[in-house]
Amino acid sequence: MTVKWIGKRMMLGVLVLFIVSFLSFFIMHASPGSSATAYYGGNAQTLTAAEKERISKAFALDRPLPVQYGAWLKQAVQGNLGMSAGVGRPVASILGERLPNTLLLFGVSMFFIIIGSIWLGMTAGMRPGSLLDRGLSAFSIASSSIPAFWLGILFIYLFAVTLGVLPSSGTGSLGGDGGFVDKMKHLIMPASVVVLTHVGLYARFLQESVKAELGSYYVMAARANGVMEREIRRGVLRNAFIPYLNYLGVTIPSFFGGSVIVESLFAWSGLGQLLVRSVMVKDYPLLMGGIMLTGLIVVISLFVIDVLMYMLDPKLRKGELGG
Amino acid sequence: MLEAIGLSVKINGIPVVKDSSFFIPEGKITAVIGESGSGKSMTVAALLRMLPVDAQAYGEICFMGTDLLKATDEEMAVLRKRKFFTIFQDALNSFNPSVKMDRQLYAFSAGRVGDDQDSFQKKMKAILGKLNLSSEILNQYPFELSGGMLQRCMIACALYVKPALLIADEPTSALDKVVQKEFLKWLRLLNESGTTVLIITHDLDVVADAADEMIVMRKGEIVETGAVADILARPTHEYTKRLLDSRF
Amino acid sequence: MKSRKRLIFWCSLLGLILAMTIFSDLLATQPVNEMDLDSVYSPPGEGHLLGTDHLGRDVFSRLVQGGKVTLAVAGLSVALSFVIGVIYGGISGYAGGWTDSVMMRILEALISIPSLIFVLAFQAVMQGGMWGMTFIIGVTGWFTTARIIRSEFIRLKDAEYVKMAKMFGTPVWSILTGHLLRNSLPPLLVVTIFNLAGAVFIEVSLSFLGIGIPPSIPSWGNMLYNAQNDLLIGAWWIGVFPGLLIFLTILSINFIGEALKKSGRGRFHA
Amino acid sequence: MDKRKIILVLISMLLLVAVAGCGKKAAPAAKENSLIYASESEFDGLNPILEETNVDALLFRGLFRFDENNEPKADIAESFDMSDDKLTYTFKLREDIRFHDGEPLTADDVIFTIESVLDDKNASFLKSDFLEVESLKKIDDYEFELKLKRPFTPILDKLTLPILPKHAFAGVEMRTADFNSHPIGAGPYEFDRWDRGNSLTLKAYEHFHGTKPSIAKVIFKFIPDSNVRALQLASGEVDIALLDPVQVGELEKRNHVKIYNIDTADYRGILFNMQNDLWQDVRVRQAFSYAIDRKQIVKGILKGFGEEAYSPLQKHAFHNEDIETYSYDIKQAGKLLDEAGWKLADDGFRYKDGQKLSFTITAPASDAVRVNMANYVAEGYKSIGADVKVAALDWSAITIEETDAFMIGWGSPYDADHHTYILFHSEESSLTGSGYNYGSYSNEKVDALLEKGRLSMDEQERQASYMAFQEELANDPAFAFIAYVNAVYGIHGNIEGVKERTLGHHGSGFLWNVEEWKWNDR
Repeated sequence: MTVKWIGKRMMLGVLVLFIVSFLSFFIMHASPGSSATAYYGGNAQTLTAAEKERISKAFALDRPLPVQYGAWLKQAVQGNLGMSAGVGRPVASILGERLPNTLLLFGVSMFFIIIGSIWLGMTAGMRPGSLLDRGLSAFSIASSSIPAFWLGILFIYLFAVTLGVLPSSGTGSLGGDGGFVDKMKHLIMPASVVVLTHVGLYARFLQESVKAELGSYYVMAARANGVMEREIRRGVLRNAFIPYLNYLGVTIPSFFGGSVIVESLFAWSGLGQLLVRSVMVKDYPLLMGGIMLTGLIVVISLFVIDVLMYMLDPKLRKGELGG
Repeated sequence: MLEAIGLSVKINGIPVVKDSSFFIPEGKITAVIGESGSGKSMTVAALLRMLPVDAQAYGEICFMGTDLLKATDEEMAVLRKRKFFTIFQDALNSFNPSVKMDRQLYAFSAGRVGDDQDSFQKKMKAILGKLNLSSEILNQYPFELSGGMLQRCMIACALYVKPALLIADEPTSALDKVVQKEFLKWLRLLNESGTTVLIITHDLDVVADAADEMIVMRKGEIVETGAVADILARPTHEYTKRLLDSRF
Repeated sequence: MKSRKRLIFWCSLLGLILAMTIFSDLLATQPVNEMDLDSVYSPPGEGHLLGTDHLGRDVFSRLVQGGKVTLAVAGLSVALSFVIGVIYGGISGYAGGWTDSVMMRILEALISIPSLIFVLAFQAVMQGGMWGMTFIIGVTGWFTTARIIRSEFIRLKDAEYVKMAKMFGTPVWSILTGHLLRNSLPPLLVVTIFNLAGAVFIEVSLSFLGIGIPPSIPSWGNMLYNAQNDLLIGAWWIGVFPGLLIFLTILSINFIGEALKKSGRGRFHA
Repeated sequence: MDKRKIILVLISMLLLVAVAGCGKKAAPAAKENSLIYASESEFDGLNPILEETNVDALLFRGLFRFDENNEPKADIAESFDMSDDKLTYTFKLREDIRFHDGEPLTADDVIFTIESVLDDKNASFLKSDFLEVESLKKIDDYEFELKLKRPFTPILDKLTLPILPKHAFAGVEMRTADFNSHPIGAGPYEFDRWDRGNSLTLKAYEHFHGTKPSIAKVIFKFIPDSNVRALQLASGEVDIALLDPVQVGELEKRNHVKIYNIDTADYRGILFNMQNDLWQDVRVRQAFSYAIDRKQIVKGILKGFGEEAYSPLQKHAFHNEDIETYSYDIKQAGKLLDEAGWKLADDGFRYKDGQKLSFTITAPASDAVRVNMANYVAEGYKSIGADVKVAALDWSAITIEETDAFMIGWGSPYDADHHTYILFHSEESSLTGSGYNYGSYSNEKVDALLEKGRLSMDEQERQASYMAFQEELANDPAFAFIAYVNAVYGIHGNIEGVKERTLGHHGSGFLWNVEEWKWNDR
């Protein structure tokens, strides 16, 4: 049962990646213009004829688009995403350099969002009518209505320009040989912007699902029979957590999309910044690779969330919902 | 054992139970009958002190010397834990869907009395056996069991704790006839072991089958009270008569 | 009662912003692109209500005109995604069976891709103007709409009155629009309203990054493109006003959406 | 009202946490003896004959080197002799010079470098500088002979050419050599580390033949956004940054920043791409030159840090004041367009043969000044009935040869030949040659005058050629010159030793004597 379930989820992940690659490939190559130059673009001069020949052959550049896609797919599966047109190095190695930074920002902000929203959401949901309960939904709507980049600009102005306590941008300062503390200092602002603009949303969702659970039938039955409040809460939280996780899964893609903007604003040298840049310079191989990697990260995150839900929700485990 | 004097319940100012007085004798099975909307469920909610937030109860409900409407939350909690046991209509939803039965049954029974796991396992398995339930259900989740089985689990808990007053709100309406009969049998068994039972129903068969005393409610008012045999034989109120007629 | 009052408040705030942008031609004190290098970076005050920017353009005039662009792009793209979503979700929900499951698998996959990624892919190719942007936001924003429509259609398909209509031989077309679509409107409205907020977000974000609407067209996002620079120079008014207006717009849209969601609760299965 | 308070409290709590959390960590790091330069762009490679970067001056040295007055002075060359016919030069090299890898710098290296520049396979942008070289002959390890085809005075200027180590290219093609990312030179700083996308670190070269550098490391941090550069200068994350004029006022208020407002030969103008038929008629180009309000641009966009431009040699000794300066004249512009057949229609735009007078000015998005100029000019062109759009694109997305018009920036403080021949000579078209004539500008008279200017040995004669060249260029404009832009650098106030000189385009050359700089507190 379990193996089958995991297999099914993985298949979905593969399907997602396939659709992503298919769509973005055709979107990008539908435009007129030589796709050959798109593969080595600015490096045309530095590449030898033999190298050009090799690239052209590997990616079937002289063949019709569907064949090219097939060739690209075949290369991509083998880890060869082509050469970046702008930077002139293999796409895979550029992505590899950027990945840790993105994962760091993504991981740290996700961590604080989850911790923060669980704490806020539970506390508020468990105390209906309290100040926190009433305030949270307003805070949530307000904070999620602020464009992240605008908050970021204000932060930079406040903390970097006026107070001078934090570095304005970048991934690490120079000469400070990029130690851990230094990196964290650079991480504070982008991560806080991401956390502040998202934590309310998730907290509110949890709060509402806790409230919905508290109003449910089994809670009434348990209360009427004097079951200990602690025991009731345990059950409520567990149940409220399942839709919360689901929501997390549903919103991870847009959350990830949002971090693109934050990365660019803070010159955080991660995937998001890379994606924006490759759009500007029309570096298709790099953009394509970046999109695929982003898709992969999202797919993996969704898989992790699915597994968590699977562990938490016995109905899913017992196959009641049919997957 | 329990007496309501001039009990009224208002929801947002609109009365749903009007100035009702009734008495539940100790050691008997008393049935409250009425169609939906008659106020019977609100009456139960009032005496459990579990009214919805926008509802308000007035009057007096005396249970073993305390006025339930004036009792503190702590006193009420103690009463619910020590003296009452309540079975609700929807057995399927009376249990937390994502917690295994043994944990939940423990909370509903041994947890109230203060027994440890060992004695719970021993005693509960015995009771389940009596109720024709396999002890394997302890390792299952509520959604894996049928409504009848779950209702029997509730009875099992009641049998375990032997409460002073058992309140059953439409316990059989979701069950088919055969299971219903079975359920009422266990109810009587419980009554014989000394528990006063208050059963709320819209089904006259249930009343005739199980109850000693009955209270007929209609549109928030009590229209008739008395021994089941008396009322069934000689209904005085128009509504009761109609109720009896529709039975056949 | 209280919530009703709140709804009216947010609706009138949004209405005010809308009116301001619709009548921008009347309100604007200067042509949007009129540059006056004699008064670069003048602070809010006389002559220029909200000051001027780095080319001496009037911030207030650009703000109201820019709002028109931003809201038009957002509004039209949401209309587009509404249409696509309704068609896709409608077919999937009404057809059911095999078609439905294939379409849903695809939709599920699409939903799990950050839509910003698609916007970027499109933008790399098109780098179009206002209409291009509208198109891009529209074609990448219909996923939730489709999902809602599908679940509503599935729910309503088996409703008594639909069965009746079928029995009486009402044409499919009229069942679809008259019964199914009309009855799916409340949840659809809610999701569309949230989509609107999302579309504003995407426009301002992309334009802020410099890959959205061409800089010569004033939009709220474009006005913020230089804001970081201006803030550093001390010209706070250039960044603060458009930002504030974006915030208020999205805020009121969100509050209205929340209120509608609450009033239709139980029917909303998003 | 309650809610608002809660939100306020929540937000301020979060902010407090954020501030408290970082307050401790934000303590200033130990001051290192390094210099961080906010570089406007990253380089593709560091081979100085393939690409010009502002790192060249640090990594490499040539036979000659420009001094404070932009005059070439002997550097690696110890002495030289010139034959009477001015065709043969004999150079003696210093014998104590070693490349960063320890190998001695010999005549072989010099000859190799010049030959590489001339080798078409390498497509060096410097090729036109050495076209007059007839032959190179090694006499011994530290002496060689250079023969010219014709007398060519600027040759000493050209020999500021950075010298490459021959041994580093043994058996490899120069275009793809590893050298390009791990350069070896004989300059005051040697290559240390290149963190692609972030920074390039150079460290002091202890065996440098000139003044030993005092600052241990020079780091080029790639920050394309001028705003970020200014921010980081303000916050102390970088030590030197080229500023946009509008940023100066605010940064001057910072105590630790010293502002250098340096005169440059760096002009901005609109390049007319002659590939576009629109520009074939000279009257159209003249009209668009007239319709630029340069005074306002200098005042509003440059904030006074610059001056109006009309000639590429305006900052040069051979500067010609009597040419057409195209001072702002809408009427004249309109008249010229009328004559050229572009008639004003009812919609306020001009048409000719049913075609609208319309084109796009492309500008690099990262250069705010150019974008602002383009926007301002484009808006102003409406008044003469032209529909002009602005495309602000990333540098790497720009192919100048494919634009209608480009917001160009050029200029050289050195010999008059520098940045004129390579820009305006028809053989230097970037389409057919390796020069910088991006607009394929072609004018026989200009070609002849430029050739004469570069070959003539007589100073007077040269001056006359360049004066005439300026006049001809003004009458048949390749660019609509807009303004010379001062290089305004913000530098950390504790740096000493900065020597100002007229700088080249993009303020390049500011670091020319960096080995003499030092921190007075480190």
